[in-house]
Amino acid sequence: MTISTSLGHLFPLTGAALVGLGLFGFISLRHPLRQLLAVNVIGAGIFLILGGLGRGEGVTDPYPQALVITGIVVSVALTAVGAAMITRLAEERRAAGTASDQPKDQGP
Amino acid sequence: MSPLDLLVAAPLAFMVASLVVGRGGRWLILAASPAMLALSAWLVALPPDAAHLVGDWELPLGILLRADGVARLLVPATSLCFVAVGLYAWHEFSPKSGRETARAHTFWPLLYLMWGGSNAGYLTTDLFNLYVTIEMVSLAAVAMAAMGSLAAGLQYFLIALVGSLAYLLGVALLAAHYDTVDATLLAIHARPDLPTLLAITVMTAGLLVKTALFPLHGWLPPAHAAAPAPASALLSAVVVKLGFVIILRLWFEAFAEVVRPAAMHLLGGMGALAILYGSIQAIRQERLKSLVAYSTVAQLGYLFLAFPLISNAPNPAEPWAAVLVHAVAHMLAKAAMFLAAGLMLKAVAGERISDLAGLARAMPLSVTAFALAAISLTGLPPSGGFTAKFLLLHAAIEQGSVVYAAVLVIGGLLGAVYLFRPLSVACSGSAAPVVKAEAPLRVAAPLALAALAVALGFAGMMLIELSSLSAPPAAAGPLPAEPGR
Amino acid sequence: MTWTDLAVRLLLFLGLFFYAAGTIGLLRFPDAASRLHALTKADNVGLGFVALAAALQWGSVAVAAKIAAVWLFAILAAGTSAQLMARMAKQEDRDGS
Amino acid sequence: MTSAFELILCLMILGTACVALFMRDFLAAVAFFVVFGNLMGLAWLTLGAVNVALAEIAIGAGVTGVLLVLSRSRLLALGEEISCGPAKPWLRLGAAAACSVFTAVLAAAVLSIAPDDGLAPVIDGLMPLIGVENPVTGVLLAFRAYDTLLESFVLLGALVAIWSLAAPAAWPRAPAALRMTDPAALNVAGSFGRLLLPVALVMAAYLVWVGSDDPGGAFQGGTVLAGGFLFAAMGGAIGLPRSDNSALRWSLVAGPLVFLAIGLAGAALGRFLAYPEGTAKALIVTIEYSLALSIGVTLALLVAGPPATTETGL
Repeated sequence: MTISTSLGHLFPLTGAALVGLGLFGFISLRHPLRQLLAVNVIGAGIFLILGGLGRGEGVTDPYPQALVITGIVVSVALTAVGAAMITRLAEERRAAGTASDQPKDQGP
Repeated sequence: MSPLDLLVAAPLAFMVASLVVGRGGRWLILAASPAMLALSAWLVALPPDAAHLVGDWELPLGILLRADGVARLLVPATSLCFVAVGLYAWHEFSPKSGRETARAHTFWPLLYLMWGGSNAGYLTTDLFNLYVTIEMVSLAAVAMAAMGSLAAGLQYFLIALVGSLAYLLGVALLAAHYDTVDATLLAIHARPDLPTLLAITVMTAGLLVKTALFPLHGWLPPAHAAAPAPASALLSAVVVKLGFVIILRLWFEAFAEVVRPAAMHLLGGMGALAILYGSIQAIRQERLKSLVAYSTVAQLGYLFLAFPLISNAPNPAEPWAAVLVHAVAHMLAKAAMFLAAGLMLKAVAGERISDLAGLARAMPLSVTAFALAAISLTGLPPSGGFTAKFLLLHAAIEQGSVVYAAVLVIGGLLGAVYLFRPLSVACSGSAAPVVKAEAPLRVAAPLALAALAVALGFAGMMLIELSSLSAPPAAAGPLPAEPGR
Repeated sequence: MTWTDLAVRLLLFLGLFFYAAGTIGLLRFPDAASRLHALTKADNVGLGFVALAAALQWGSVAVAAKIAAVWLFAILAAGTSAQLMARMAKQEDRDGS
Repeated sequence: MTSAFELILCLMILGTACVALFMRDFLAAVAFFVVFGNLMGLAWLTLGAVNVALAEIAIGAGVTGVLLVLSRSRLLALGEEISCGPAKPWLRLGAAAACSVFTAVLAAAVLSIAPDDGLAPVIDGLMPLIGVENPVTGVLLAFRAYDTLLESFVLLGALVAIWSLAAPAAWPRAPAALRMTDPAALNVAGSFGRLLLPVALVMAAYLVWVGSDDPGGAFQGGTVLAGGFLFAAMGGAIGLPRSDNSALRWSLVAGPLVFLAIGLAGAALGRFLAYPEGTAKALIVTIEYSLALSIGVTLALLVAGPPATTETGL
């Protein structure tokens, strides 16, 4: 592999590293808000792989660009839902805690 | 106009309408039900090769919509589930004593979003488009699961999120590698190289998490058991099927030439373990809805047990039909079972199986619905479940797969054990508990679904014909598969 | 190298100098108020020089106007956020002591 | 020269991602996440993908960053620590090993794919048919408009999902106010918000307008609009609407509805989401403007969260 080809892969490789890093964060971090941040890092990595591999002579293929924009919007929508669930759960725990001083567990 | 577009556009239009109408949103189901059932019937009646490009933009760039056998079976079944659930939920998700709750209001747009999303998923062949539809369905599913238990909903959300990202990673690799993400084109171009294999692996893993195949099922029982009955019905019947159908598309269409038999057996083995583990867990449950949720874990196993049977079969059309009939039968039966369980538990104001004592006398119709659904789930004749399991067993014996055959038989027996228990409790005792009469619509919805699940057995030939519209070519010879007559 | 090129380089160098000064201030100053002071003031000047360089490089009045608008809003945003952060820091000091 | 810049940029991206993930103080972690997003935007600029760079900086870094900061302060107000909480050491070690192997395989897979702009010629050939110049807009609103249509419903669905989380007593009130509690701070933020909102409106309209020929478009414009709304709300210049406000409902559904209606009109004339000859540009611009409005309102409310009983601000 020559230097020039490996540099052509620089961004997608960075994306791959971000995916791995984010995945490690998702597994090893306990707080859901941090896990949500980790998921966003994974997503950014995936987009960088997709976009970086669409790089041609001078311009980047508009097709992956459009897919990435769709992906970014979907991921912010999901992040917002996750953040709302996390805060609502904390509110419920707080309300339950003041009532019974026990964390709420609804598993079977 | 074509039902391929309208089956997606109509639910989305109803979603918009329910948001604009506000308080009266629930009434829209009365218009949506006949419209969607008619569109589903139109889809089934389309000529065999019906397909078109959205906006007439050619592949590899554009998006192809197609009415294959999978869509023709699953779209009508999905519509039936949504109609029944919608009519059942009509009372439950309505303004209470003049006050409207967030839940009663948002349930309806979420229902339509899920409806449009799953139809879009069954009809498209574009893998990135499928990613968007997965998110439509997951989003609605997570919100519905959170209506029961926020903690279980959050757990489901995070797992579903990683599952969709894994799928998206695979799509990104494929898009970069082949400059297309259309399943029909990938079927021609796919090569067994590292990016392709990695893409298939991560996509399958992500979808398996969402489909909750053992041992990735951990999130399912708490989320499905805690949700309100209509939401549980949709989660267990409809939502998990989309992931399964996409895996089916990937393994038997887009990458049929790439996937190795060993991988088929891996999935089959996971399916077998899911059947055994889910059934045993279901037997051990004390709460009715947890039992039904673990039964979903077990029943999903059958869908994947079929993978090696399809790929090894001299005539794959038979196990192929079996797996699709099973998906349809499970959809109807499981939705019916959750709805009936919801009625029964509400009547006794409890959640344990032991609370049901004597209920068969007090609410015979709901217990009948539960029993009919149980007949289909255990695979007793003449139900749809029987047709499916019989075909699978036949394929397993024909191929000499003793292990799979044994799992199929044992799974049926265990299913009978765990489903017989709540029924025997309901029929026990001499005194009937006094219960409040339910609205006729709420009683009729699960009964109709369960009756349909049983009646599917009589329509076996028609279903097999339909499924053959997308059966994989026979592994043994180049001849196109004939439906198993 | 033309005179424009030289001017652009000089302006970029000046801009970077101010940015570096702001960053060093952020790292070295002892309390929130002086850190903010270093950050917002020096960085805004730095941004101004870089913006000027960019406008010169482009050599079009329309682009220069857009760049000027960007700079203006960056200054406004920096000023507002610095105010808010300073108030927050003051609040925390009061709560802490 | 260029490659040295790219190398440094990539190293900084990885470094900021590490800090954002594992920093003990969550506020600092989010700050680094925003820096990370901006560096990602720079990477997209380097790749020549200006449309994506705009979206990444505005949505990926901006909106997501605000969301995380807001969630943090709400959790802190409820007395919940956002611990770094490292899991058990063996789990950490196992995860590190597994993720390293996975990253290596992924990197190998990525290296075996040759970067190319395979579909760019195809798209260039189709662009004259729709009369807009920006190829990314062409893909988003014509060639793959179906994706974008469904995506607009994902965004709408996300807001409905957030609403469904509202406590029973809170429906259908407004979300918890974003306005600052400190009067002096409110004054500062308010004057900036009042200035920014009209500018954001103009800016959003401009971004959508140029989006047909140059980088920009509905998503970028909508996000700028959302930013304007949010800042004005923090400064108390505007209040947050109740969820049953009918003007709000209409502005939420406007984009998806117009998109769907134009798609169905195409179906009536021939094909779903096909634009009749000569009308493509006008229809695309119509869709983009209505989408930008809906995206702006939806994003702002996604950040604001579910309807709440409390009136407390930040």
